[in-house]
Amino acid sequence: MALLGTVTVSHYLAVGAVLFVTGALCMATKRNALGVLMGIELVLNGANLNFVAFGSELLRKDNLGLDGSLMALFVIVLAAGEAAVALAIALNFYNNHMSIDIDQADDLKG
Amino acid sequence: MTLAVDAIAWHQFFFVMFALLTCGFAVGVLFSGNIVRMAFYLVLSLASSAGLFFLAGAEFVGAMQLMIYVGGTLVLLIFGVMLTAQDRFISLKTPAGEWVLSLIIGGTLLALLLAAAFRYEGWQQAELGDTTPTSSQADTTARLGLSLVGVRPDKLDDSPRKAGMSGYLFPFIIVSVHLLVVLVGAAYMARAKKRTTTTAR
Amino acid sequence: MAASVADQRVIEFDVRTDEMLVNMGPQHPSTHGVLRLVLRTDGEVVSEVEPHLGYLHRCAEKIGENLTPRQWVPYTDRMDYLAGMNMNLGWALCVEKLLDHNLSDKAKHLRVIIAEMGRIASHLVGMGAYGLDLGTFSPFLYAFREREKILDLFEEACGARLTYSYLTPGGATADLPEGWLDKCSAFLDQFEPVIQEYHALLTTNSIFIKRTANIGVMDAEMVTDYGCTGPVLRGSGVDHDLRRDGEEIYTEMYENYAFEVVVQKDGHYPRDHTYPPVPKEAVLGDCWHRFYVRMLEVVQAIDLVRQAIERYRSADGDWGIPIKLTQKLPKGEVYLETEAPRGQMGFYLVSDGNSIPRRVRARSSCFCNLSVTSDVCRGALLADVPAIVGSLDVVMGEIDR
Amino acid sequence: MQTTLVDLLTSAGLPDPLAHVIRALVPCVLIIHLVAVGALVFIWLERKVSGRIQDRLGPTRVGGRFGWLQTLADGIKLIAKEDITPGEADAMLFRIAPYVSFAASFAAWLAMPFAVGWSGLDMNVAVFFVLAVLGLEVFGVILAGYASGSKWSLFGAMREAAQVVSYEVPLGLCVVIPVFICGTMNLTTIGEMQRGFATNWLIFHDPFTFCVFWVYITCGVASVNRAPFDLAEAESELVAGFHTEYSGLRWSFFFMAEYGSMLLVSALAVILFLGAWHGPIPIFSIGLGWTDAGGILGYLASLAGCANLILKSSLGVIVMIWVRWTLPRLRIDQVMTTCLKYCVPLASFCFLGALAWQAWIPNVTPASLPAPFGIDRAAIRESWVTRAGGPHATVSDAQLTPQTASPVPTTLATQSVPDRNIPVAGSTAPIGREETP
Repeated sequence: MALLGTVTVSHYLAVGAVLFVTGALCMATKRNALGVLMGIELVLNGANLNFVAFGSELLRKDNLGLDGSLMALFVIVLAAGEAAVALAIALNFYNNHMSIDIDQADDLKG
Repeated sequence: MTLAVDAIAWHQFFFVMFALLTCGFAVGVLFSGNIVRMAFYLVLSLASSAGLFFLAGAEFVGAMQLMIYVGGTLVLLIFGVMLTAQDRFISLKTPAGEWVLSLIIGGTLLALLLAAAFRYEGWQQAELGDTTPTSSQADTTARLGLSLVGVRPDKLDDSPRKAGMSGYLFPFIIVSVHLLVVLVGAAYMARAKKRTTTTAR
Repeated sequence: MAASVADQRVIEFDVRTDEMLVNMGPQHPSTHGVLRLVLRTDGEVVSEVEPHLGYLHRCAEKIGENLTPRQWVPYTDRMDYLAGMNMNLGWALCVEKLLDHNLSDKAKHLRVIIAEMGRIASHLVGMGAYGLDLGTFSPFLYAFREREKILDLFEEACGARLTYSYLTPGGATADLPEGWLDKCSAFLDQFEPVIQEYHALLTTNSIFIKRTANIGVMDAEMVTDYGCTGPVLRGSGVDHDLRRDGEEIYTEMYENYAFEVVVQKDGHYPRDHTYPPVPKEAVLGDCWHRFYVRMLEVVQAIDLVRQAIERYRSADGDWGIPIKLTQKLPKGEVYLETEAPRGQMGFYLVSDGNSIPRRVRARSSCFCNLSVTSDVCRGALLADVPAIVGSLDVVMGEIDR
Repeated sequence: MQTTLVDLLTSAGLPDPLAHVIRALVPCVLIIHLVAVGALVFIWLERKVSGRIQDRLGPTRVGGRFGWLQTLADGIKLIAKEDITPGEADAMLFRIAPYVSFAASFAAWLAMPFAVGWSGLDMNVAVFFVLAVLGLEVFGVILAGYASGSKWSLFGAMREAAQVVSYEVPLGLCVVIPVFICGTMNLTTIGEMQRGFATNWLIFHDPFTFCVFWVYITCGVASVNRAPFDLAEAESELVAGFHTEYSGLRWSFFFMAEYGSMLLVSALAVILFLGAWHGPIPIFSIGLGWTDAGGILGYLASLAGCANLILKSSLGVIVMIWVRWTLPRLRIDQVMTTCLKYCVPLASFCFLGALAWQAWIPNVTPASLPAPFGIDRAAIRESWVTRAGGPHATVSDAQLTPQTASPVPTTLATQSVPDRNIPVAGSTAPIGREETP
């Protein structure tokens, strides 16, 4: 533990960065529509971690205060909404293509 | 307080534990091929990050994360099972080239972000001594609730004209309406128009 | 008909999923033995049901062609093993019809007592098991508690509790023992009020009504087309009961008994007892009505047994000496159907003059009753399948033989 | 304030980290035992009660006349049984699923108080936390259903998912009512505010809480998958539903989870509606005055309160058992209908009603109800809120929660709740309640 020193905002940011990058990679590499959705969730969660860290009174005196938590709340709620719509889209896509491989979503290709 | 000194060690211990779990399972999501396992790892990752929220003193956000985010993923999972019920062991493989490219870009991005995270000195100063994980601050929940309806108990010493006010009532209402619309829309979209499709075919 | 897939309601909240083939049985808690149903399901909606039989086939009919009629009686026990007495009776009457054997009045009344007690026991199992199908366990044990008492009585009369071989061609293997009739009436007096418990737990229970009313509806035309018999037929409002409409050799057993066929006529059931009212959700021919008919038949059977006990006491003649084991059969063929608890059980016998019949066949009521499943279950929900199959009250031993 | 366990241990010469570990392990071990032993007891009880209901005796031999040890014997049998993983199964998820269920059921207990100060984790958002974690139990079930590689299991899992996700809505609505009546999400505070005679219990607070209690019980039974809502394991339809393919110890973990959450749901009902650790007659708190006495007497009072809570929760479990052995099972669409067409509107109606009651009949809110023996509920709540921040009260608390009431914030707030003093003084006061008596 001593090697880490005190836990600071930076450490939270680092964890957030890892989540963000893994999420982004998920979005890039997964061919399953639901996998892409999960990537989005990870990205949002990484961002959330940053908000909470900046808003935390336990980590830093000069914090965002409630704004951090509030932004995180909004992100969570909107992510739930986003997931609902994305799932509906995935479902419709599956109904039409009998597959959830997003590489097949090329109907609009000229 | 001798107690507080040791408590810091615990805080670090739990932070490292939750951080490792969060990142580890996130990587698990990335490298797993099976959609249900991905969802399972995602749940664990999100739940561990809820632990990080608790550590940061955002109890309400943490509980919210557990309830909504994780609950939302649950639905993801169900859909995952439903949509792949027949060929559940078939994983959609990504070409190796794409992997390499993405990993290079991702690694660069990660390096950049980490550098940024540790660059600013101010972010690395822990100015508060007491970070005992069990120490609850005065109820953040009520203050969050008040903020959402437009009262800011933590901003009372601002300029007198705007004392205690925040701009969060309006976003809150917008988000509420937005959510309602989203739910109605999603329910409408998800309904299969089977009869029309069958007649079209 | 239950809601079919073409039904608008189903489409309305349908999310497209892939169809699944599911095996329900032969090892499944609610298929009443070893029935196997292959279900094609779309989510919870069942689009096709295909019953598969034959897991309990024991060549009973073929064996019958190597045994004398009296030797074959134990095999009839094992057909509908929940109503062995009624199976015995059917076979006995069939052989007697060939022999043109005349029974004394006393023997006839004895047979009525035994057959109706068998009907009560059988319907008790049907009722309890139906509760089990719908997910409630207690009525099952309540039913078995009373059935045990009937089995005790049977045991006293013939020594067996399940495979009685009591009623044989020519009469019965023995007379009813001393004091049996009193015990039987005491049982009936104790049993009659208990039926109210069953009505409270099942018949009038609102969840039960929700699960059974308007489910698996079969109209009169459909049941007659499929050749359904017994409570399944009467539950659809067809006024047919072999105890009244059968052949003479069978109906003369019930001559001068006060009884009315349990069937809904002009919108109501026979009102010689106080029954719970028919709920307004129930449609004639649904699972609830089939269940209800069974419950009413239990009450009616109690009445019949009471009458039979009276008559048996005062009747003259003997209790019916069985025919000799190797009695030569006259040449000819004969077919007789009787009203077993689950429907019309028919026995067919061809004799070429030997003591061993040339051909023996059985017509199973449950076989015909079961044949409706694929039609009725189409478009029903998965949970309705046990409800429908349970309301048909099939016994696989009788179907496979 | 009081000497904590950590202080005690460190004064006994243990190093600090060890003392903390022990302090953390004590509630964990206790709660694991509560869940595990609770499962043993309730399975035995279920057998006995169902036996009595069905006119038979139930277990009579193992461990004496009443078969006390029957479940233990069965547990040993289950441990000894072969642990089978089907060939078609996704082995990793299949193995892990029962533990997920059990862990969720167990973790929710961490935030449950058993008496004042007797909780694994004294959280400000305890209600929310308990509900959230309890909702995770369904994960194990879904994973089990999917990973078993059996269609019946899949059916069971899908049903469970649909059911639990739907019933969380009315359950949440029901739980919110006591929360806003008490003005806190802290279960200890909610419990403490019901101190006194049974008339103080929140179920008797107003007609709407009385109604919503029954809605809560219905939804609670549904959310822990008990008959008549046990669709996920409906044995007459789905063989055994999600645990069809399980055997041995893993199977028993599902059962421990089920009984753990049954007790949890009914303990939550007791804390939210039925006076928590307070009996109908306040013998310990007011009659003897032990509760506030501290020391060994206070400990005894807490112990009695804890026993009281567990007793009342067990009664709830017995009701669930009774219902299970009486009623037939609903169909899945009827379960959803019950939720969406009856429970949700009823809960919403009660929510609005209780809100209106709070607004228009303010004299009967817990804070100002003519309380017997001079109990001042508002003061209780305040004292608990300060205590929650208490030992560790930090600079930030002092900064962020000004102790003096500043002038009423303008516009938005006052418009939204007219005629109310906006409570900014206390750290937690919700809008719509008088701050101080």
